[in-house]
Amino acid sequence: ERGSDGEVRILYYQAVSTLNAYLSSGTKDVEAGSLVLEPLAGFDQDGQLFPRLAAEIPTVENGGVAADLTSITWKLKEGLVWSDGTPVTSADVKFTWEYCTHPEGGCAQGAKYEGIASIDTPDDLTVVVNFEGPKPYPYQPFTGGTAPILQKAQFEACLGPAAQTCTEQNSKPIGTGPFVVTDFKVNDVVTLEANPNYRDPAKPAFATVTLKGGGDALAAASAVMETGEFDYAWNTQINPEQQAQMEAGGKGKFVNAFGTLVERIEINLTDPSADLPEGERSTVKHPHPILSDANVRKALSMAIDRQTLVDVGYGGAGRPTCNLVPAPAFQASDNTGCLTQDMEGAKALLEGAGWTDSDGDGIRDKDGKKLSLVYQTTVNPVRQDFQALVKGWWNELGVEVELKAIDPAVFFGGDAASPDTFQKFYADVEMYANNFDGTDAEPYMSQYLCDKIPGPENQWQGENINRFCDPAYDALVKELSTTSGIEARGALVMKLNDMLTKDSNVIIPLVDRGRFSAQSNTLGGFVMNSWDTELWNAQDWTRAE
Amino acid sequence: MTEITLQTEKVRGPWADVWAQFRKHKGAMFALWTLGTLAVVCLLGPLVWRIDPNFIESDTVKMFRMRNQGPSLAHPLGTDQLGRDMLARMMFGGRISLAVGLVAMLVAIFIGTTVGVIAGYFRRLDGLLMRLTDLFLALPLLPLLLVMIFLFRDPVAGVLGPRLGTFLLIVMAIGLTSWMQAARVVRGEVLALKEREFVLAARSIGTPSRRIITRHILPNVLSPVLVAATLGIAAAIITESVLSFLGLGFPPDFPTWGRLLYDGIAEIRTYPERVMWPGIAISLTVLSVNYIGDGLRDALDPRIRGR
Amino acid sequence: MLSFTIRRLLTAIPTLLLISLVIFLLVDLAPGSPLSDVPLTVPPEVRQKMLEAMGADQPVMVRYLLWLKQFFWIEPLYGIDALFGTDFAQGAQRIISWQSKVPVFQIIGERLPQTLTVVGTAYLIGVLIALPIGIYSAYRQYSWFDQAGTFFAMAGFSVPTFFTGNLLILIFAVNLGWFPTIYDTNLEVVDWASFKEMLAQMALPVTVLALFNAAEISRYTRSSVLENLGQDYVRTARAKGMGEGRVVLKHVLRNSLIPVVTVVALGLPTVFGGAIVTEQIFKINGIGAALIGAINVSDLPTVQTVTFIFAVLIVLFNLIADILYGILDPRIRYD
Amino acid sequence: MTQGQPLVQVRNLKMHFPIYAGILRRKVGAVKAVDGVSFDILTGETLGLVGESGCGKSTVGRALLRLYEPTAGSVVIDGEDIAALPPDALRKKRPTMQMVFQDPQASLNPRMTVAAIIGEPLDEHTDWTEARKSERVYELMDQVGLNRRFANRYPHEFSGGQRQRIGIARALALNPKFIVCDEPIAALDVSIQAQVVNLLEDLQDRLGLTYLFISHDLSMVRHIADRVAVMYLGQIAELSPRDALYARPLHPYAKALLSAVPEADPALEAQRQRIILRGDVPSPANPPKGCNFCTRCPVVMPVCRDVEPVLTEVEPGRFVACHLVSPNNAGGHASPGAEVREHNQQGEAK
Amino acid sequence: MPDGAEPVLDVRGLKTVFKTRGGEVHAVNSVSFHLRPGELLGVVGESGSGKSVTMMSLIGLLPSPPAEVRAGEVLLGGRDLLKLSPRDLQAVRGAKVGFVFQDPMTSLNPVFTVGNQIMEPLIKHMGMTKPQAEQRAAELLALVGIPDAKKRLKSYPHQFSGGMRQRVMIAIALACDPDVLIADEPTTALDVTIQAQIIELVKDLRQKLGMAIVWITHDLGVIAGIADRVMVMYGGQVVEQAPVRELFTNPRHPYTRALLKTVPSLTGERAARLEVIQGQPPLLLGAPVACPFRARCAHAFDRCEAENPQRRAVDGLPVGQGHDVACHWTPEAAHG
Ligand SMILES: Nc1ncnc2c1ncn2[C@@H]1O[C@H](COP(=O)(O)OP(=O)(O)OP(=O)(O)O)[C@@H](O)[C@H]1O
Ligand SMILES: Nc1ncnc2c1ncn2[C@@H]1O[C@H](COP(=O)(O)OP(=O)(O)OP(=O)(O)O)[C@@H](O)[C@H]1O
Ligand SMILES: [Mg+2]
Ligand SMILES: [Mg+2]
Repeated sequence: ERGSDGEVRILYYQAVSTLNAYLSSGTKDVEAGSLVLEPLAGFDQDGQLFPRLAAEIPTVENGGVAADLTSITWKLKEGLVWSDGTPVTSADVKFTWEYCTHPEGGCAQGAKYEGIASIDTPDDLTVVVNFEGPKPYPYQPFTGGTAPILQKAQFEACLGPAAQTCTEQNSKPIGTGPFVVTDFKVNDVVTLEANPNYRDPAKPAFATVTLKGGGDALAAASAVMETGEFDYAWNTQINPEQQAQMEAGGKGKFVNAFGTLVERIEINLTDPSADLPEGERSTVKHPHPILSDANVRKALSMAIDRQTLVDVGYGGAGRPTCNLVPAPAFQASDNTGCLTQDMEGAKALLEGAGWTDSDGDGIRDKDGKKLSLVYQTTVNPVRQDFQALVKGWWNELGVEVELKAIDPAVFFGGDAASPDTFQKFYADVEMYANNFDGTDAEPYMSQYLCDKIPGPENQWQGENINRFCDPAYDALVKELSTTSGIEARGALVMKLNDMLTKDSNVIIPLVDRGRFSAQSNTLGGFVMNSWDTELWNAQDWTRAE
Repeated sequence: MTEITLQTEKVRGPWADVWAQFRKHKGAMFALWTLGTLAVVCLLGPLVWRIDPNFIESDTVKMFRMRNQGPSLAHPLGTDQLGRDMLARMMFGGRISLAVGLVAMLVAIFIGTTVGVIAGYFRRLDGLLMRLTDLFLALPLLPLLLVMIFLFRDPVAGVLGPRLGTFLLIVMAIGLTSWMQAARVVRGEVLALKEREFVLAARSIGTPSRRIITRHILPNVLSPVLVAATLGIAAAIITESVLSFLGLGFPPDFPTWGRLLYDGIAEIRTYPERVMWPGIAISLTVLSVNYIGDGLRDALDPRIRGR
Repeated sequence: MLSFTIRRLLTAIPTLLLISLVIFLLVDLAPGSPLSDVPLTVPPEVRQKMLEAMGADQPVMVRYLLWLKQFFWIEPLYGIDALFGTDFAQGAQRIISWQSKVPVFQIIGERLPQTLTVVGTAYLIGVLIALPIGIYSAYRQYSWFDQAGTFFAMAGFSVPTFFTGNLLILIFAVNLGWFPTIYDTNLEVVDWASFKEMLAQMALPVTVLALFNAAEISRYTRSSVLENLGQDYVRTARAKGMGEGRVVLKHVLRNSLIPVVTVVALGLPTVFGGAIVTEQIFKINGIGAALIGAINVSDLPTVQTVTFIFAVLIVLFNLIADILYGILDPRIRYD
Repeated sequence: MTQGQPLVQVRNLKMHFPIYAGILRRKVGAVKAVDGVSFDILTGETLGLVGESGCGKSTVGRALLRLYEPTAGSVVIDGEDIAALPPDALRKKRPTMQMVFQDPQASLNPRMTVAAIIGEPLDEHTDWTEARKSERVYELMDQVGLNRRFANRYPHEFSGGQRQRIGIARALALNPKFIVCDEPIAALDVSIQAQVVNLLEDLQDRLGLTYLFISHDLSMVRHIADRVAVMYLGQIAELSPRDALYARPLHPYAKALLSAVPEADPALEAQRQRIILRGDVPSPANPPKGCNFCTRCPVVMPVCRDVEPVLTEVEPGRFVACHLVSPNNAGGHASPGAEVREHNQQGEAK
Repeated sequence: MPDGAEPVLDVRGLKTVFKTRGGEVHAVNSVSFHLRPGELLGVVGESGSGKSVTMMSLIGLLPSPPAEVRAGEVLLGGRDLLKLSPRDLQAVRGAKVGFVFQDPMTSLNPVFTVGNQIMEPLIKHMGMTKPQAEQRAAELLALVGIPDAKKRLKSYPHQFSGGMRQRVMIAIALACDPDVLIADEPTTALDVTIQAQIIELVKDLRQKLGMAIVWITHDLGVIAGIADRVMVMYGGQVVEQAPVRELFTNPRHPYTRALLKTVPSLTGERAARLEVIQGQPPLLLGAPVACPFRARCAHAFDRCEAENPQRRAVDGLPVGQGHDVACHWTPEAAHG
């Protein structure tokens, strides 16, 4: 029964800044927003699309998707109302598109709405999305927690530049979700109450939600698992020993779900040497003197014991992987060759490739070039442990390693003036994690196209940070963009994945990092989801005794 | 009195008196011993205890067996989460932390004393320099450090190499952001000293300003400066540890005490001793330095020493 | 005194303008971008659009002048409007946080209560325990009480708060479960129970901060009392036949408090500025936490505004300390 | 030893310390510490300068050596106007004129050894070798009666009288002609005062020094000075030869001052009629109109409150600034400087 | 002078030592003296001779540690002050014994009004109410010659000149009509003209109030003008004691003689050279076994080295009543 279970307390150690997912795509903001705002369709725990505001998922089979793949038609559920009681209409959906694609709005989810030519609203419940060309995967717009529907009436005045200053709207959006915001303290705490107009009269079971922010992962885990102050804590990534210790307390459990987030070592194929003039460092002009050798890359990968990394750093939150795209199953390659460390093999490989320790200083060299690498990542205890371990293995292999740890705000900041961004890649190898939104890997794989290489001419804004460039790869991506059908697309993604990892070792995947959160034993109905927001089924949560 | 008595008494430097007085301060002497022992252990210990602080068993099975050990003969302070020897790490970290403390303090004291003396001695520059001091007091520390590190890390590292470069940078950063207190104290002291008759006497002799400063002013601001200096070492060690806490310190494989402490805090539930070692080391150092400062203040005060 | 105050305020204006410019340049120059917490899944074109929408791509001088206008003109107008229900501001653009798109002054308004209650209480308690300790240590110089006081004060100084804070949490919150580990901003004191809850959640951070402050202030008090105990007027008071209590608590204390009060006044800006580390450890979302959060995501308007307010407070409290000095010490008369 | 020639000629010396106030820190007035003082000091003589605390004695002494920048007036020492010399020339001139300070503790740097203190002028003005310098230092120590063994000690290890000897040795280091002694004995114990005064006299005899001896101890001034100037509130009230002044002071202030000095003789004390001055010295920032002594003068006349008396020679060698005393005080005063000069021609030889 | 009257204050064999790092400083060594009603006893001696310490020992004003009163009796109105409890002693201070210190600039509390400071002992010792005390304070201020007394009660010490502050100090000391007023160098820090004012004031007050006064100074001139009897101290001991004229005309102790000669005079012959006392005052470390002045004494002989001289009468009166001296040497012996 709605509101019968009192208060549920949620802890996001990164506090919520805004509830409008279009203005900040920080995961915490998107997740918090998803308690209020809903898309047409969401992803369930298996990555399957399911209707939220839509009546059903349009497909080619049911006629929802045009045969030529150039349009998709969504039908809204009947009788849907906003939390203020007004009906949800197709105009709201169309407005949402206009809102996010306004050139001055600074919408963070612009990518979701790319390639849309127009949107028709033949009636109040029908939305027809017309694409500029055939879209083999037409489910990008309006799906998942990152693309919720806004109420036109509320946001009408917030188009374009005004979007940034619509404080009231951004912090208290009117939505269709199970809860409505009652109070919002920026970067601190959001309080919500059950939406009186929620479409299922029996839900949600909780009357109020307190969504608190602040602290760190350890404190967050502790607040659920040890002190029981909270029912659920997001992203409680702590070290395995502490995981075990906290779980032994018996107040709660850790829940995980694996998606596409992969911790990897990226190899720089260009020369980052500081001796090069500024503007030529780490550009395609100068291939990397050592890492251009595929044998070296392979040996580096072989020397790593991925299981150890998982055991040391992630425990239940990770598993070793050799793939860039580890899931969902239909597109995950089945490489397992890298999972066992092969130090001797790696040594032999280098030996064979001519990298020998000719001067007896323990460091291999070839043609006067020492096998010496700068290895950078962000400041993060787990990554520093990884750095230390990998450094140990590579030293054993005869590779000299210099470590660097960079403030994440700088590393991921993308400031073209800073030498420390991951795009500039002024290092030989760097380690971080990345994933993609939803289940469609096409945009993700497109990152490694030749024309996405960052460099001074594009203010270092490309996503192909390895500076990988293979015409065969480009051709395959092109093929993907015109292929429809899950199986066929999955096969192509696997091929692309293998080209980057197994075949060339340009990317050395290390750990498939799941989502890892803490759930109190008294919270019922919680289902972990790695494809959408973790609060995706908050309407189903209950108080369990 | 006409006979030339070449038999002058054994020349006692000014420091002999200071030392004599200092020795009477039990707390300070004890602190000096403690700090000395810490420093010697950190400096010379690695020559005896020859385990690489960053050594990790590359054989993973062995590595797992080595992890998180408690104190034992093989590892008197135990090992960390990767099986690295804590004693080696503490000694290595101590070198850096102590060096950072010392050098950063020198930088801060140098700047602070210079600014304070100039502001106090030359009326004209007083307003300007004191506003500068206000400015630095008001500046947010963190962006300042970030900017410094961003602007200068690569050029400095280019000249001095990454390790020395980072060291210099951190030391400069801490020094540049912590001189203000010393400047204020020194200025106040100089303002008073300037009016003392022996300064007037020097002027009546014709001693130029720069020599009045070096000969008469500086030696007499020595005791507040030294006290500020001892406090400065403590502050610098703590600031370095906060920098580590915020991820702005040394490269990740540089186990400074601050970093060890920070890393240890994450493990405080499972392995409390890991946070104890660096915590104790830092506190002992700071405490000793404070007591030494106290002793120095007494020892340098001629009124006390005269007795 | 009035003319002294006015003169000091007038000279403060150029200083503050300069400080604001330096802070602005500094914050702007610092590496990092407001988009660092945007997931890597967001493509570069979109990022560029987001920057434009924030105005972050404007030249730095343009942004500085805009900020000056907003800070010194528009925000006060909003302040007046809020107080008197007028509409002078007419919807002019306020200083908006890049990260949360919320007016920075609203954020400050939300943060201030926590900071003031926790840090303020801690400061108050620190002062209240420091004074008697300092006085008694000085009165019984070199007694065991004095030695112990010295030791604890120095120990208080020497242990970083992030160490003590975490230790206290582990012992008292996690193991003993006496106190919550996470500060509840929404808790309002309406009855006895909520008051107790409030006390419970303030206990640990206040303890950590109060001890730290007390360590410092007790040292000042001690040395100040010591100095005054040796003064001639103390002997006069004794010669008049005044009891020891009166000698110390009236004659000595009043004189000793003069420097202490000014030190306390100079420390007050830190109350408003929050205690960054302590706030982080105890998950108190106060001003300090807001600042560090804003710095981490390069939220320039927030960083700039908060640090500048802090600078204003420092300058202001410097002045207040001077004036207090003049009030407390009849010998000092400005002008 | 030439005597009778003025070594120091001070003309209309003024030293005003500005007072700032108000929002803009404008100058609103001045402490007229010295307000138009003229006198000469003959080669080889000792001029005593007496007066109450705050009357400007030290300021005169310091302005004379240009340790303060005088507001107006000239100070000619040995033929050169000190008040107008550029810094370099002034520095070169410094060896001829030196100073001995009031507080021997405060005027010695506590962190320098005796040798370093005495040797400092040598470091500044000579390029002698270390050996020669230390020889000179020992010589000076002998001269002022300090044991050579003390050379490496610090000031705090000495008694007050010994400290003052160190200060005197420092002043003597460069063979000065003229020494300003600013209350050199005020901080010393009675039994030690005599030692220092004797030393000063001996040195004068041996080295032909000229002293300006500032003191408020009138009996000591009587002992050491040849002529005495009595100052009141920044101005000279009376300037007379010693014996004449002590026998018969002319200015009412000088009379009061002398009568206030207690005598170590109970019989005398029992009969003495003290002139007790009422009230305190007015602030030099705000001196009274007319004669500056009019507020405390026991024999004040109406004219004193309006007209400022001028220092006039009323008897041979005796200069007084008082309406009561000056015979023709109705006006038309000659400039005091001129009169002082006149006097100097008849200056008494020692 | 009522010669036979009971002394108001009788000090016998007072010994005070300071415990320092260097050893025990015997600052006051067997000092005895008495004070008759209305009498003014002058105490002279060079700096460090123990004048202040003696007086402060009387009413327990010395900080302890390091000071310790070892022996002696201080009889005031029949009670031994040294045996009183701290509370009882407080009731004596300010009420029975008034104190005026050397430096008027620092002896008043700068942050309280003058009135407040005068009223304090009145309220404490006389049990006055505030208005009563205020009334009395104004009277006292007027008594010590401060014009416009009522208004000046509200002034702070820094608003007074040195002379006025010393008057305030005297007013405080006189507040409760003490039997004994101890003035520790009350004019040393003042100018001669102001000193003359204060001396006149004290003479005047003595006439009016008739209390007994101890006046410490090292200015023999001041003593000559106001004292009835003089006590000369050296090295923590009383070396000579006599009625004032007797002392100045017939000094017996070599130190007193030297002291009188070092002072130049305003009148009379101007000596070509001043007499000096060579040497340093004694350090007073350890209990004295020899004459403290022997090292500087022109007449010292073996006995001075071996034995600390006792005070002996010169004129036949008992020691302390007439003229007595602590010296082995006699001028007559030298001449004879
Ligand atoms: N640097 C200065 N600034 C302002 N006023 C000053 C300064 N130096 C001296 N005065 C004032 O000038 C007046 C004369 O001072 P000076 O020191 O010359 O007196 P003095 O006769 O030497 O007194 P004392 O006997 O106390 O040494 C005093 O009122 C003093 O306050
Ligand atoms: N707190 C102390 N500790 C050690 N010795 C002390 C202390 N106070 C005084 N004395 C010593 O006691 C002796 C007598 O000092 P006292 O102050 O009585 O001298 P005084 O005659 O009053 O001299 P002055 O004329 O300078 O006031 C001195 O030798 C002094 O060194
Ligand atoms: Mg003077
Ligand atoms: Mg004394």
